[in-house]
Amino acid sequence: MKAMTVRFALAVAGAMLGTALLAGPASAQDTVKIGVTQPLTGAFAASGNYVTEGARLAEEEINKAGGVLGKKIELIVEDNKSNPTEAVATAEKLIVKDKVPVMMGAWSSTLTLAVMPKLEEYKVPMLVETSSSGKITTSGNPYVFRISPTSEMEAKAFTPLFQSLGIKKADFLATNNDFGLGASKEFSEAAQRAGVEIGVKETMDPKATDFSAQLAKIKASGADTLFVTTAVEQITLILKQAKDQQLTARIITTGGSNSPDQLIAQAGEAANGSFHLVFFTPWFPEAVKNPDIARKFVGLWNEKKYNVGGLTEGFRGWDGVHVIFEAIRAAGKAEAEAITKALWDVKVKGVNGDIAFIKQGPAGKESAQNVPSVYLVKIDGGKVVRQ
Amino acid sequence: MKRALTALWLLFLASIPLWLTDLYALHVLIMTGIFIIAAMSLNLLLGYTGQLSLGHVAFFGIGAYASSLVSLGFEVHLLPNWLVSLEPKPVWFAMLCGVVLAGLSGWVIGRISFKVRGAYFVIVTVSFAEVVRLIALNWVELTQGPMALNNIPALRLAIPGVVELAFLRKPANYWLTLIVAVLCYVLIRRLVHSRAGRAMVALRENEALATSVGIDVTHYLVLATVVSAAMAGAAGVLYAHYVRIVDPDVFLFIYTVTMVIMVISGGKGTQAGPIVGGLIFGLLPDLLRAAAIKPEIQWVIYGVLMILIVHFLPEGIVPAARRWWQGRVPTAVIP
Amino acid sequence: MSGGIALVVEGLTLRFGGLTAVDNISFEVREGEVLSLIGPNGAGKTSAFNAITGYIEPARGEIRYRGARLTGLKASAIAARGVVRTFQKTSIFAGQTVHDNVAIGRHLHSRQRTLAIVAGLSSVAREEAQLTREVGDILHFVGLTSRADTVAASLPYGELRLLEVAIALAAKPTLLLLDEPVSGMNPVETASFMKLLGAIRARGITVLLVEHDMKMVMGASDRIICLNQGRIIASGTPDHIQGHPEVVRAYLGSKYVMSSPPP
Amino acid sequence: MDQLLQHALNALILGGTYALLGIGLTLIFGIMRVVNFTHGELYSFGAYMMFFCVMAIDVNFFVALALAVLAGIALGAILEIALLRRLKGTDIDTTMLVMIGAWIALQNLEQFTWSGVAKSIDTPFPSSPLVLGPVSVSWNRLFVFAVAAALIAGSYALITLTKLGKAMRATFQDRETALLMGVDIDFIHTATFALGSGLAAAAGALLGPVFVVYPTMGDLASLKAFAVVILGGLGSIPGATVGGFILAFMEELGAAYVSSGFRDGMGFLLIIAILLVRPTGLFAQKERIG
Repeated sequence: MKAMTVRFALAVAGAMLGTALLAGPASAQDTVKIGVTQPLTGAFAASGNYVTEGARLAEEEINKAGGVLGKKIELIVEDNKSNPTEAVATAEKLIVKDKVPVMMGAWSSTLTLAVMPKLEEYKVPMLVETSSSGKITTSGNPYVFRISPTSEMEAKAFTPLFQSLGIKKADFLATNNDFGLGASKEFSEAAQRAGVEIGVKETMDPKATDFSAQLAKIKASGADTLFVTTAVEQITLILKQAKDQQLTARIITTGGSNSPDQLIAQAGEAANGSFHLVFFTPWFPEAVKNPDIARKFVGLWNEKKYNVGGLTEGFRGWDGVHVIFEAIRAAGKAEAEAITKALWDVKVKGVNGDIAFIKQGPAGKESAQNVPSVYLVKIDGGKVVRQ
Repeated sequence: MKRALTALWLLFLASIPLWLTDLYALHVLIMTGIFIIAAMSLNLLLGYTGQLSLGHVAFFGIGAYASSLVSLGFEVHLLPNWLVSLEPKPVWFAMLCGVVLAGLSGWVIGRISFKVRGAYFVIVTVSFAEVVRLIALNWVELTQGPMALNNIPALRLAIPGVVELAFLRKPANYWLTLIVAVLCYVLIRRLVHSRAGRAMVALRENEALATSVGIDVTHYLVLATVVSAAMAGAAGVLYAHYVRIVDPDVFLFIYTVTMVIMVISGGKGTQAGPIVGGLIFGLLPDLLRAAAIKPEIQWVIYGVLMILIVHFLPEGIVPAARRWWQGRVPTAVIP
Repeated sequence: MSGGIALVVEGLTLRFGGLTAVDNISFEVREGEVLSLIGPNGAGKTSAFNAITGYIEPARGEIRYRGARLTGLKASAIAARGVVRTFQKTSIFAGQTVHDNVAIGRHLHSRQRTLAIVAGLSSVAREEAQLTREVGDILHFVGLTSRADTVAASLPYGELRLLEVAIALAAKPTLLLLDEPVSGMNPVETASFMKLLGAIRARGITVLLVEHDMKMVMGASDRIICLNQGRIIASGTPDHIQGHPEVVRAYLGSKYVMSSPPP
Repeated sequence: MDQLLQHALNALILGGTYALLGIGLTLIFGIMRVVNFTHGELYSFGAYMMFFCVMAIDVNFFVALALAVLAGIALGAILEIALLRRLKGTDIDTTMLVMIGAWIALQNLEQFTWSGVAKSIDTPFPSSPLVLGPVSVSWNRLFVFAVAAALIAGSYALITLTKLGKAMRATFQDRETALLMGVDIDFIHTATFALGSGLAAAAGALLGPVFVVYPTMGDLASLKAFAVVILGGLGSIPGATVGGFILAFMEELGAAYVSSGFRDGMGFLLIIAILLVRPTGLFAQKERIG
């Protein structure tokens, strides 16, 4: 027993030593680090990878032009595995171990909400590039800077279309998280205000692949329009399965994670006739506010032979890194506090439009929200057309 | 001599936050400690009673969710007109609730599932964990579903007007985890060196014979499950108030597997086994990450190691090392 | 109590699927005696054992021990009433030491409560110390003292069978059921086992024995009951059974029937 | 009514694939006493083989299907020979742990090879569905159902009619006696595991094009297969077939009329309920103790 304890102590001491080594020597600060947490694997993997590719393009472009503060910028990308607890772990790692002064992430609303307490704990700002839940900017976290629209903004932008599209009765199918449930709530309220009858509101697990039960139920409700909010993988399957079940209702997807190009490629004919709310229209860059920047971004994207379907996601990574870059330049130093302050005053010409922040949330602890542009497109004959 | 060594050893463990300045390494140690507690609890079932429970993570998750919900408060419609609500309670009380509720669910599961053995028992326990995960995922009103429970408060202990301790920083959380781990270790040690522990081992080795000398099978299996579930719950409680976010993925099968690997590799049915296994498989992911190995490959290494251990070290590291040591230094072994 | 009725088996019937293994048998075991159940393979001896000790549920019939019903009780509860058995196939706690094997057998006779164990009360430690002494006594009684720290699985066969008896004795039985305790033993081992049986008996423990070794049965039993195909075909003293034609026919096999005179 | 009909049709089609998954698992358990945690990995392996053949090297859809099944059979045989053969005779827990290790390794190898991004597979089927009055079903799913039914019938014929099947059944009934009768147990085990794996790969190759292919797709498939097997009783092919359809109907109707969120939970609730009432499943032929 005695000898046991000794051996055991030795074993543990060895393991401890390993941990100590793991800390490693502190690397010299020869770059300006930007922490990125994105879902590179799991349910939202496709979108997370596109956003990361967009961000990498921006990194390359900025460094070619000389970087910032005389140093190159360096993206440190961590995979949050589409899971909120992992998202927290990546934030912890980026802030504590890599000592990044600013972050970008974390793609979905759930992931972003999970990370937010860490931002407050360590006083590090995060640029939120994709999430749409209202809670993110209304919960009183002064380290949140969001460039994507809230579901509420989207629903408001959509309101006039209820009448012009002739919507009488609407069903809702949303993924079971902040993103989906938030959009489902905002759009159904907007629809009600516009005098549209509400049919069924169905949800699905973010990992589900078979929606036949939900679709059969939706078909039975007899509505003329179905609002779908989820990531592009599930939209693809929903379009295909809706066609299999001869669902005649018009399908409109919200949330901007819908990549019409990918839908055309993967859902084929089933994608025809569907409508999509997007925040960037690479098919007709002239339609956006800053067509030059949009063309440049599309050019660089195609140069890398990245998937064309990823453009509508990738632009967020690009815009996000550019906003952060401007803030670091304005702050004059790579420190969290200075960057937080500088972010409030940045004005950036982005792919989505002109980016600047307004205050949202409880007084004294406001979060920053950009007012982005929203576009509705339709897929017709295997092509994206302006609406 | 032995006492002095143990004290020295504990002192060393307790001193780590004082000299380890790398907060990330401390974070890894805390998470490892939490998983070691879970592995020790699984070992009580798997190692001592011989029941392979592959739903152990359910108790971990129930502890985490219960404690989080009691400390955050909730409002739930059980029926359309029947609203049940709970005001936020102090964290220490929530933690106790978490442990007790995990223990209670252990009692229920023990009662139900010991009707079946072998493959059926394994599948019942897997199913139980999966059902609990689906409840956590879909009972959005209570658990926030996939949105996760956020902003879980950290433990605060206060004697009003005298002293207040807030477990916000890593060293405090490390010590808390260490204290709970030592408590669990002592508890298991007492249990296995007693009448109850002998009864559990007897059931593992020869159930019919154990019954013939008057050992009540169900009683001791349920006792082991309750204690084991409560300890796993305690690990979950520590996790919830340290990480301060809980989502339905805490119920994922892979966490049960991690605990099983820790127990099997270290040596099931030995007290040091889950600790050695827990340290190896708790620290390994970060050592591999530091070596810039992709996460997928880390997991491949995990899986292959597991196969190799079962093939070549079926009893685990601790018993094998003990035998090796006995072969070398025959005088040092018998107390 | 010597001489009174200890165990009563009344109308015991056991069925497995469509097969009736034991068919309406009744017998009694008296306090302090050694009663043997004999009969050819498949006669239902071990099944009767299993029913008495609660391992299988009888289809019909009742079993009483010292006036209390055993039928319907769990096996562990039957052991708690002093009725303890051994197994036909060697049955030990293989991975534990000989000492620990016997300590497990002592289960019913320590009073540690779970809460006391968890709280680490000193009464628990005292009891553990006493337990070690008691285990030593039992090992001495069966002659395994020198093997106390050996892992049970590595014992030679004869000692394994002694260990089984030691485990059962640790449970302080008042009625001990031995299922073929000397099968596989050599004559020397069997002889010493018979001595042990005498010593057990001297402690006032009633013994119900199932055995094939006729020398052992005839030498050790007060009374014998012979079963065939689930029914009692004869009972009485060893002398009575030895010459009983039914027994000779059923048990000893056809070659004895051929040479024996017609009934 | 129309809605109910559509649900029933959906469940029928789904049930075929569940049964296919369950049969492979139940064979392996019944004959080898191995709780096969790699079953779901063979399922996703089949799907990825399909993706690789059709999308990467441009093989004909139907040829690819056959190739995927053959690859599954081969992988199953390799796993059995490399991992299980030397563990024969050890307890059920040990083999289970080895299978869990293999499951983790295989799944992450897949993730490493193909990345976590979901893949879709083109099919040669017409994109407009087959319409039967008020209900409709895609040609692809109909094809899946037909092939699944054929494979189930084929497996049943193999077990009941062929010499190999007889040897398998003998091993299932009583391993020792089978050994005495001159059955090559090693070969039977390899054949069983390969066959079970081939069926899982077939299910994956069939469903991959219907849904999408991603590395963790096997986990849910594994759990469903367990549910099916428990429902039908470990070791029973007719049991697994019926179990597959029961599970599919429970899920579809549960999702439609109770809550779509608990769709995947139905199976587990059913498992627990059934084990409480009838611990050996609905159709168990025989359960050995131990």
